[in-house]
Amino acid sequence: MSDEIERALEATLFAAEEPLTAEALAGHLGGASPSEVREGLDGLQQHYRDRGIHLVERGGRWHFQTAPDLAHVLRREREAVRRLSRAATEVLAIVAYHEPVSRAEIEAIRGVQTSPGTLDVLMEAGWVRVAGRREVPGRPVIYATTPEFLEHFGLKSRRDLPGIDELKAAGLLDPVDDAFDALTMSPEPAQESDG
Amino acid sequence: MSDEIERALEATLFAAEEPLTAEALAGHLGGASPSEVREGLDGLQQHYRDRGIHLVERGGRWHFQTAPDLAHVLRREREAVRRLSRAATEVLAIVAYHEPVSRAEIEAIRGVQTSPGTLDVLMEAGWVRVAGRREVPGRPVIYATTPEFLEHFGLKSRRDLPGIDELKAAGLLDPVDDAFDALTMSPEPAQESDG
Amino acid sequence: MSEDSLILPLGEAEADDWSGPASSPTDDAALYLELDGWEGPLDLLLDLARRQKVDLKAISILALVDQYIAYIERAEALKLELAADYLVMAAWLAYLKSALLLPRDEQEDPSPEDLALRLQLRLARLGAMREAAARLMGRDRLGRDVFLRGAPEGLRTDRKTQWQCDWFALVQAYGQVNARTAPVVHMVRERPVMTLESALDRVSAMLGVTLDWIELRQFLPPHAEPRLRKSALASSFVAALELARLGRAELAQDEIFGPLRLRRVA
Repeated sequence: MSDEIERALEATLFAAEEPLTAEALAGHLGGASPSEVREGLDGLQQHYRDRGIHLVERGGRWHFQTAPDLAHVLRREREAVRRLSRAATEVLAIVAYHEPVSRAEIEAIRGVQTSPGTLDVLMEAGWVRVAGRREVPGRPVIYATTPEFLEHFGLKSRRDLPGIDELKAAGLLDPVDDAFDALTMSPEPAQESDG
Repeated sequence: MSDEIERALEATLFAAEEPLTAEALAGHLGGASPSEVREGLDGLQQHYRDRGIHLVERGGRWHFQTAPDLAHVLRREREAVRRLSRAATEVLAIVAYHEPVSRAEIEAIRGVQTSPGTLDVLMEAGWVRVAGRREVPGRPVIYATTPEFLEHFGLKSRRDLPGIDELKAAGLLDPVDDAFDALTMSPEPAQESDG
Repeated sequence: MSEDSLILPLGEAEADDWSGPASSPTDDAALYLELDGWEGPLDLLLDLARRQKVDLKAISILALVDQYIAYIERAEALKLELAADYLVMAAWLAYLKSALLLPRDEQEDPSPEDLALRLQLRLARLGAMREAAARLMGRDRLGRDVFLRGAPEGLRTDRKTQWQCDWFALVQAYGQVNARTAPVVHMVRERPVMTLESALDRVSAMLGVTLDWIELRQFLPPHAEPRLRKSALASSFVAALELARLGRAELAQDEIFGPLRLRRVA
């Protein structure tokens, strides 16, 4: 680049902590006339038009900013894999088996309060969505599962979820039943571990 | 400009609050390979070579800064850079050219005691850090420079230190004892300890 | 020289900056200022060596010694307060000079030439670092000569969590919710027991038959199933204690855990 005024404008706008008017820029550049500054700014704007940064004027003040189409580059996403907590897994299961279901209903089924964050996590994971409101007093929000839920868990539809009798038959309820039997039958109590 | 990687690098380096390594840049650019990033950086550096701002590499990290010849345009409103005392500048130079180096070694070169405050000032400035201990009797602390030192003084790496190759070649970075032995060719090493 | 004021603000820098005695005239006032500015004998020696305007490798040590001693003498004449190490250096240099001038007969080890060489090497190293420092400070420095972006937009790193759960965990969780919240029915099974009342009746009745000692075990129903037997033993034992308390029976046991016997108190 040849133009010394353009170079000085470029450096000044780069280092400035806030947008600058053409007058302020002329002041920084010492001898430059307003028309020279204006010309220099036009030249710079032209130069940066297709680059990763743009020179823009807002309300008579000039500043550099990153090109709008590159916003995604400036926000970097870091993915961390985490296992769903036991509480969240239970809530997800209840939504899946009972949908659409309100928070109060979830809590009634679980027998414990559900922290607000739990449903947020499930929605962030993309497995649960808000499915409207129940038309009862208070109009509570109701929740349902998403197509991503079926996909993640390899289900063709919700009807693929095993019923409670099947669960028992498949021994999936055994941990609890075993513990119950152990407590009633054996001389020393077995310790249920439900970490 | 056509190259999308160059545009993305330009925007990222502009927006960054601190210098970035090529690896960090590759991370921001998602799919870009290290060699693509390296090429893009070279291209950008070339593009900005004669402009009012430059793309520079300091200790493996990249950032934009204003062109040195425009200092006069920018300096007036800048907060004055705090000036180091002569003692502190000498200690800094000794650390930079000899690193890692102990306080005793610094004092052997300067011929005077170094007040504890001198090294503290350099560490507070972020230019010198403790780099461990020398595994000799007394295990003295040893000092080295930081990436911020390279940034501040505009050095790509320690090999860019002014005159370091000549000093090395002239043996001026070797201890007096070694230089003395080399010059006098004495068969057994002199046993003077002036550390 | 005090090293307390290590960093000075730029504004007053020129006044405070040590500008080097080499350029100043060597009148008495200048001498005073200069001694204030030197950082020790080695520093002063280096400055004097520089004034010889030759490569540090080619300086004349003898000339240097003379210059140094002349400086110190003038400072003393002016009654300036000199730090002890300046005087020590002066004495050492005077010794070095005389040794260098003496005829070279069985000189001590180390020889004065070696000492002079070492001094020269030290001066060269200090001089090299002093120059390096000046060149370093003269570079285009960040925040003084070159500047970073004034208002960077900043980069953001968004943490996104990818949640993991599998079919088994889901279904098992549901099963456990059901099991946990299913209404619980407590069943107390009927069990054969001997109450304390019936044991009391039974034991007192049997005691009435004889005055001999009877082992507790003999009071138990002969063909009872094990669980009833256990209950009967416990009840009969308590009944025996109760009868003893009432003074209607006495108890005897020969050893710990031995058979417990009782008989009627006549």
